[in-house]
Amino acid sequence: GCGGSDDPEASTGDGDGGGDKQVIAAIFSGPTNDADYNAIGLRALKAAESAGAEISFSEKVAVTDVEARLTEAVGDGATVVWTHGSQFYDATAKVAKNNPDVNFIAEYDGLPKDQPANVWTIDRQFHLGFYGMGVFATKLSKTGTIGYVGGLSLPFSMAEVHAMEQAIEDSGAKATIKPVWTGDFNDAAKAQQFTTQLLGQGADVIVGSLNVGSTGTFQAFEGRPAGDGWVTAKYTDKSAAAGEHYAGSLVYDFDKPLAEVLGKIGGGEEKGNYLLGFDTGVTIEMSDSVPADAKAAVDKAMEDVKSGAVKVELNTAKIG
Amino acid sequence: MSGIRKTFGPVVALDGVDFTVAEREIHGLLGGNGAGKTTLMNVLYGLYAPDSGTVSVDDREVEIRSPRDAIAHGIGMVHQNFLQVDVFTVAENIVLGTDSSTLTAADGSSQTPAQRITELSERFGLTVDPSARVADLPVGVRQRVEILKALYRGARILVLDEPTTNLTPQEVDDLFSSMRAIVDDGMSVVLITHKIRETMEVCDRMTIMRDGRWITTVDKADTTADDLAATMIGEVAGGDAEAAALAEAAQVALGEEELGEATLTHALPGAQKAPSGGAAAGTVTHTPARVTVRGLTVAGSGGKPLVDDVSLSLRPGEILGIAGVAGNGQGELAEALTGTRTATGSLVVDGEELVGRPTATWLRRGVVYVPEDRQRDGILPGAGITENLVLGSHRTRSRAGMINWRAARSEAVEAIKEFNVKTPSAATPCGQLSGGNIQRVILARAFAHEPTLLLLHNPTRGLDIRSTQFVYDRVRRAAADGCVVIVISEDLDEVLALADRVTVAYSGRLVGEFARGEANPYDLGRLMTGVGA
Amino acid sequence: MTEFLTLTITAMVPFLFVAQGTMLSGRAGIFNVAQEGLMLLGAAVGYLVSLKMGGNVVGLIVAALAGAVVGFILSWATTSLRLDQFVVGLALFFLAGGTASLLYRIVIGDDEPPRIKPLPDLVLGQDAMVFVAIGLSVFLWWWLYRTDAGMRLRSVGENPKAADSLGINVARTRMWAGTVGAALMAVGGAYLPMVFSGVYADGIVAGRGWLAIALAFFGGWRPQFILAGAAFFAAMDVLAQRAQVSGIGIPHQFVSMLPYLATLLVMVFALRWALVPQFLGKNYDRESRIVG
Amino acid sequence: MSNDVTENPGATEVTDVAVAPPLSQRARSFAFAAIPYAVAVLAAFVVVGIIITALGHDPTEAFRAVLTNSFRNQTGFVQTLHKWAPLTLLSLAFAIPLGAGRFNIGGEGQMILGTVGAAAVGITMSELPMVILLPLVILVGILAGAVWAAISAWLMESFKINEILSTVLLNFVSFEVLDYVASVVWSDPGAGGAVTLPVGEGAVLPGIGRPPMHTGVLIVVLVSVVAAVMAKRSVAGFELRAVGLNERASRLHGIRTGRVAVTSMVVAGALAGLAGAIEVAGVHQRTLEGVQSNFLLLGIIIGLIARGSLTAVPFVAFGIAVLEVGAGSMQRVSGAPVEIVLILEGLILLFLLMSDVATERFRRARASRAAKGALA
Ligand SMILES: Nc1ncnc2c1ncn2[C@@H]1O[C@H](COP(=O)(O)OP(=O)(O)OP(=O)(O)O)[C@@H](O)[C@H]1O
Ligand SMILES: Nc1ncnc2c1ncn2[C@@H]1O[C@H](COP(=O)(O)OP(=O)(O)OP(=O)(O)O)[C@@H](O)[C@H]1O
Ligand SMILES: [Mg+2]
Ligand SMILES: [Mg+2]
Repeated sequence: GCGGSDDPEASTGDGDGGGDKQVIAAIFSGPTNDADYNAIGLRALKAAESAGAEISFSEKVAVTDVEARLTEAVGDGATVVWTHGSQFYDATAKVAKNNPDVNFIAEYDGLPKDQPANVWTIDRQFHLGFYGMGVFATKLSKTGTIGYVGGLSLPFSMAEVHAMEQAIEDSGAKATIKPVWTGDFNDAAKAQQFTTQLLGQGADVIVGSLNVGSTGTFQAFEGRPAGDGWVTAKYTDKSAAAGEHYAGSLVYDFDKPLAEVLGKIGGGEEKGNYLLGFDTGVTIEMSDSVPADAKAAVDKAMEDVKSGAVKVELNTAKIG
Repeated sequence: MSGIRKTFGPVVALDGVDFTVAEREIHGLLGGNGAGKTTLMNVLYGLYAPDSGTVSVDDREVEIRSPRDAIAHGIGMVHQNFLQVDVFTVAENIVLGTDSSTLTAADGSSQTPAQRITELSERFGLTVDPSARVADLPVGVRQRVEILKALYRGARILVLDEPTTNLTPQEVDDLFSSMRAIVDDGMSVVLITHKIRETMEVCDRMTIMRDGRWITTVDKADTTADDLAATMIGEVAGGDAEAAALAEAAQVALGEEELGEATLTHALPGAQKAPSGGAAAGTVTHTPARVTVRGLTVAGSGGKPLVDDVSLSLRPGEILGIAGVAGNGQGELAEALTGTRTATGSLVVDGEELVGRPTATWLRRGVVYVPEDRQRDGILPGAGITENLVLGSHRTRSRAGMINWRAARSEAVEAIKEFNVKTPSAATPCGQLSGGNIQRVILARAFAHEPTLLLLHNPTRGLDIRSTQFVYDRVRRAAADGCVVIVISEDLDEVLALADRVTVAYSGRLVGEFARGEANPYDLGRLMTGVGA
Repeated sequence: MTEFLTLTITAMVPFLFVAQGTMLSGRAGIFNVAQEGLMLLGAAVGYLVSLKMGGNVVGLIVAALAGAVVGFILSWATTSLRLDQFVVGLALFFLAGGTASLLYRIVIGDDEPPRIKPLPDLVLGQDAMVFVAIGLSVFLWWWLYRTDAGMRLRSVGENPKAADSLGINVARTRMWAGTVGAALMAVGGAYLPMVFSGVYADGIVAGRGWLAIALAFFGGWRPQFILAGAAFFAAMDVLAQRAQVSGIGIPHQFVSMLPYLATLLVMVFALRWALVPQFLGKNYDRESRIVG
Repeated sequence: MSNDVTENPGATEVTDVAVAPPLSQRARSFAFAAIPYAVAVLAAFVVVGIIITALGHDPTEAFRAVLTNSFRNQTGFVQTLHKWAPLTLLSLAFAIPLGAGRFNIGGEGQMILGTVGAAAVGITMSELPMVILLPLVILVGILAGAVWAAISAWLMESFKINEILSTVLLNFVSFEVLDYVASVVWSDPGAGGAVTLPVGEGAVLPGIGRPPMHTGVLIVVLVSVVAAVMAKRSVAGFELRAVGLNERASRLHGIRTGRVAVTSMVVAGALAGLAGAIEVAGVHQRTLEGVQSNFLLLGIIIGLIARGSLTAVPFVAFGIAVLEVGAGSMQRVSGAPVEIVLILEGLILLFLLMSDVATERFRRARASRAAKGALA
C-alpha cells in the first residue's frame, strides 16, 4: 500500500500551484497502514489524487528527519507539501521560509506565531472533540470514575482532559477523571497494563487518546462480560478490532479539509488556518450497543459545540 | 609423525619434521625457543592443522582434525600454559567433555567420575582435591589436574609441554615418579623441556629440534649430558669462544654446579667459568647502599601478611639472589619491591622514598620489574612488538604527550636484532611469539630502561641455553653499570650462578644470608624447606 | 494485591523469555544484540500465523522457528566466518525488524487488523506461557548446572580453547545455543500480541529487547537470578504504573524511572552475583595464540 | 632462524597504535580494499532489488535515490554532512571506551542529556548575545553528556557494575528526563509532540552557504582530527589501548588503569553531549522527543566497522550518512515500502563484513604462497 511514484525530472518545480496540476508530497509520522492517524492521512491524499493531483509520500518519518524529507520533496518538484501531524510544524515553517514559491500545509494546535505567507495550518482542536467524549463518558459511567489513557503528556492531551472535565461540570454529574500517560502513543502493552490498573481502581469507562496503542486498551477488557465497562478510541472507527466493550470513537476525517485547503491554494490563497471541528469532518461515532440516552446526549453536545451554544475552553494547564 | 610442515603466514614453524615415540618410553623433545616443539605437539594433538605431513598411531596412518580425534587415538596433552576453566572445580575440569554416566572401571564394573579420579590419582601419585576450584590452586596442583585430564580420557601417549617450568623441585620429583608410573603402565610420554638434567634423569630417548627442523634422535645410553648440551647449542661455529660463552648456562641446564666445569671442558673445549658479577670482587664493598628497604610489608587477606617485614640494603652493582620454593610470597614480594602492589614500610632508591607512590613514579626512578607470568603480566598480546617495547617508558619517552613512533619502531628493530627475537616483523603481535621469544621481548624492554633497581622473577624459565646465557650476561653488564639487581628464582642453580649474595624467601620473610661462595646448596635447601630457620 | 501479582507475572513473561534466550547464547559465548528485531519478528509472525492459520500455539511455534533462523545466521556468521558479533547482531536487528513490518504489510495491507484471541488462562488466572517461562527458567538452571551438556556449554563460554582441547566442538555448541536462544527471544516477542495488544504494530516492542539484555547482566547470566531479576523489574514497572494511576503528586516521568533506578540500586549491592562469561562476545580461533 | 626484520609489510592490526605501513603500501591496500566493499554493496542492492520488483515497484528509482541523493544537489550534500556530524561523534563515543575494553551503549542517553543541557541554557538565557550564549550552550551540552557518562563510569569503577547494564538503563532514564523537559518544563504549547520552546537567537550555530550548513560540522571535523591524532600518537591513546589489551600488564607498567577506563567513558559522554548540543544549536534550535534518532546504533556499527580505528571512523561515518540520507528519500521517489530501507541497511552491513573475511582469506592465501615461493 504505497504512493505512486512521480517522475521528478518531468515536473518542473515552478512555484504557486495556481492553475496547473498540483504535485503533492505528504509526510506521515507512522506507517500508513496503521488503520489510525496516518491511514486517514493517506486516504485524504488518495482522494486528492483521484481529484487529479499527482501524489507521493514518505511514511514513518521521524521528527528529526522531516526537514530533510521536505527539502527533498521540494527539490523533486512538489508544488504542495503536506506534513500530517503537528509535531512537524516547526520544520515545515522553516522549510517554507526557504522555499517561498512552494505551498505548505502543516498541522498545529492553536494559532502559530509568525506563520509564513505560504503555509496553511490545520488546527485539529482536539479539545472540542473531547468535550463530546466527556459527555459520552459521563453518560456511560456507572461508577463515576472515568479513565483517560494518553500517550505523551502533551499540551493537546492536557486540553483534552480539561475539556472532558468541563463536560462533566456542565452535565452536573459527579464523575471524576483518572488521567494516565503511557509515555508512548503506540506501546499497546503499556496501554493494556495501565487500562487494567484503571479498571482495577474502579474506572468503568476508558477514554483512549492513543494511536496504535489503543488496541491495548481494548485488550484489557478481555474476559470481562459485555456491558461491564466501556472503552472509546480516537481518530478512526475501531469497531472491527475493539470488541463488545467498544462504545465508539472520536473520528477525524481529513478528506474534506485537505480538499478545501488544496482548493484555496489553487485559488491563490496561500496562507490560512483551517479549523477542525464537528462542522468540518469530526464526529463521534457510537456503536449500536450504546444506550440511547447517551447517544442523544452526545449528539446534543456535538450540536451545542457546533452552534457555539457551548464554548469549550482551550486549557493546556499541566495535570499530574 | 613424518614430514610435518606448518607455517603461520610468513613464519615457517615446522619444516618437514619426523618424530617417533616408542611404546613404554619417555621421549624428551628438546630445542631452542621457537624451535617448534609446541607447534609440533599441537599438530599431533589436532590443535593445528599441518600444511603437509602425516601422523600414524600404532603404525596406522590416522587423520587428526581436532583434539577430539587425538583423544580418540589415545593422545593426551598438557599444554605449556594450562587450558583449564578457572571457575570450574578440579573434578569438573577433568570430566568436562566426557560422558560421566557411563564409566567402567578396569574390572568392567561401573564407576563414578569421582571414583575414577581418586583411583587415577592414587595409581599415579597425583593427589588433588576434586572439589577445589582450579582458580584457587597453586600451579603444581593445576599441573596434576592437567595430567589427570589426559589420563582420565585413557591417554596412551601423553605429551607434557615444559611441565617442569612452573614446578618446585619437590613437585618435579613427584611429577617424574608419576611419569615413571605412567610408562610402567604401558603408555608413552613426550616431555618437552630445556633442562638437560631432567631429560637425562627420566628420558629414555631424546629428539632435538632446531629452527623448525629435526636434528637428531638419540638413546640416553649413547649420549652424555654434555653432548646434548653441545647439540642443543648447535654447531659450535665460533669454536671455543662461543662454547665458553655458553658454558655456564649449559651448566645450569645440566644442573651440575661442581662437575659442570670438569665435564664441560672436554665437551666444549676452552670452556671455563665465566666471571661473576661486578660487585663480587669485594672492591665496591664499602660504597654506600643505593637501595634500602625497611620493614616492607604486604598485608594478607587473613591475619598473616603475604610479605612480612622485609629489610634489605643493596649497594650499586650488587646482585642479590632470592632462592625459595614457589608460593612463599615471592610474587607479592616482587610486586611490593617494584611498586605494583600496595605495601607499607619503606623503600628508598637513590635517597628517594617510593612506597606509596604510583607505579609510574617507580618506573621513572628506574625500578624495573620482569614478572614471572609473561602472558598475564608481561605483554600486551594483541599489540606489536614495538608497542610492547614502549610500554612502561611511554610516558618518559613522550614529548608534549606525544610518542615518536618512527623512533620507537627503529629502536624496536634494533632490539629485535640485539635480543635475537624470532619474529617476522616488529609489528607482529607479541602473543604470537613462542614462550621464550616473549621473554626476550620483555627483557629487551627491561634493559632498555637503564634500570637503577632491576628485579627479575624466574627470568630464564622456559629459555633455551643460548637465551639463558644471554640473560646472565646482560644482568652482569647491568650490574657492572651500577644497577642493583634482585633475582628471585626457584632454580637454585641459577641463583648460585648469578648472585653475589643469596638469601631465601620462606613464608613471606627473608631468612639466612650467604655471600657468594659460602652458599652451599644443602644449607639453602634446609632454609627453603623451613628447617634451618 | 492479586491484581498486582497477576500484572507483574504477565509483564515478566516476555522479559523472561528474551533474557533467558540472551543468557543461553551468552553462556556459550555468543552475545546476541538483535533482541529488539527478533521480538518484532516473533510478534509479527506470531500474530499473522495465529490470525491466518488459527491458534496461538501454531503462531508461537512458527515464531520460534523464524527466530531460530535468524539465530542460526548469527551463530554461523560469528563462528564459521568469525564476524564481529556486535555488528552482525545489529545488522540482523535491522533485517528482522524490517522483515517483520514488511510481512505484516504484505499480509494485512491497509485494512484494520483484527485482534487475535488472547492466550487462554490455564489456572490462577495465568496463561500457559507464564508457566512455560518459569518452567523454562528452572529447567535451564538444572540443565546448565546439573548435566554434562550444560557443563560443556558453560565451558565454551568461559574458555573455548580449554573446551576445544577436550574435544568439545566449540562451533557446534555455539551454533545451537545461539539458535535456540534466538528462538526464545522470538517467542518472547510473539507473547506481546497474544496477551497485551491482540495485534502487531511496529511500536509494539518499544525497547524491551534492550532491557532484556540489561536483565541478563542484572541476573549475572544465571537462569535463577534472571528469573528473580525479571520478576523484580516487572514488579517495579507495575508499581510505577500503580503510582501514576493512583495519582500521587510526582510527575509521571519521574515515577517511570523507578524500575531502571531500582535495578541499578540493587546492582550496587550485588557484587557477588554480577559475573559475566569470560568469552562473552568473543569469537574463538583455534590457531590464534591471542585470546579473544 | 634468520632475523629478517622488515619494517612490517602489511601490518595485521588495523588499529591506530599499530605500526603504520609506508604510504605507498597503504594507498595500494586501500584501493585493494575498496573493491570487495563495492561488491558487497552491489550484492545487497541485488537482493533488495528482487524484493522491490516482487512488490511491484521500480528498484532502479529506489537505488538512484539511495546512491545519488547525497550528491545530486547542494541540499543533499548538506543533509549528509548534518547527519555525518552526530554519527561521527557518537561513533567516537563508542570507539574510545572500546579501546579500553569498555562498551559504552549509553551514547544516546548522553546525547539526550547534551541536548537538554544545551536547550536549558539556550532557552533560559535566550537574551544573551551570541558571543556568550553559543559557547555556553555548547559547553553545557558537553558537560551534561560527560556527567551522564560519569555516572556509569563511577558505578563501573566503584561497584563493578557492568557498563553495558548501566548505560542501557540510563538511556531509558534519559528518555523520561527528555519527556519531562520537553512536555512539562519548557514545553511548546502549539507543538503536537514533546518539543521544547526554541532557543534564543544567540544560541544558533551560524550557517555557511546555500542551503546553509551549520558550523557544527566544522567543530566535528576538528574533533575527529584531534581524536585521530591523539589515538595514533599520544600517550593517552597508547595507555587507552594498552588497558584494553591487558589490564594487569598495563597496571604493572605504571598505567592507572582505573583512571584510564573512567576517563575514556567521560570523554565519550562529552562527545555525545557535544553531538546533542550541535543538534540543538545547529539543526533543531530546540530539543524534542526522538532527537537522538538512531545515531547510537549507527554509531556503534560505524565504530565496529572501523575496528576501533578513530582515523577510519569519520570516513565510515560518511558512507553510512550517505546511505541514511539516500534511504530516507527512497520511498517517496520509488514508492517502495519504507521497511525495505532497514532490510537494505542490514544486508549491506552483513555483506560488508563477509567481504572483509573474503579479502582476509585471499590475502592469507597469497601470503603463504609468497612464503612458499621464497622458500623454493
Ligand atoms: N598460533 C601461532 N601464530 C603465529 N605464529 C606462531 C603460532 N604458534 C607458533 N608460532 C610461531 O612458530 C614458531 C615456533 O613456535 P613454538 O611455540 O612451537 O616454539 P617452541 O619450540 O615451543 O618454543 P618455546 O620453547 O619458547 O616454547 C615461533 O616462531 C612462533 O612465533
Ligand atoms: N598511595 C599508595 N599507597 C600504596 N600503594 C599504592 C598507592 N598508589 C598506588 N599504589 C599501588 O600501585 C599500584 C599502581 O598504582 P596506580 O594508581 O598507578 O594504578 P591504579 O591504582 O590501577 O590506577 P587508579 O588508581 O587510577 O585505578 C596500585 O594498584 C597500588 O597497588
Ligand atoms: Mg613452547
Ligand atoms: Mg587504583
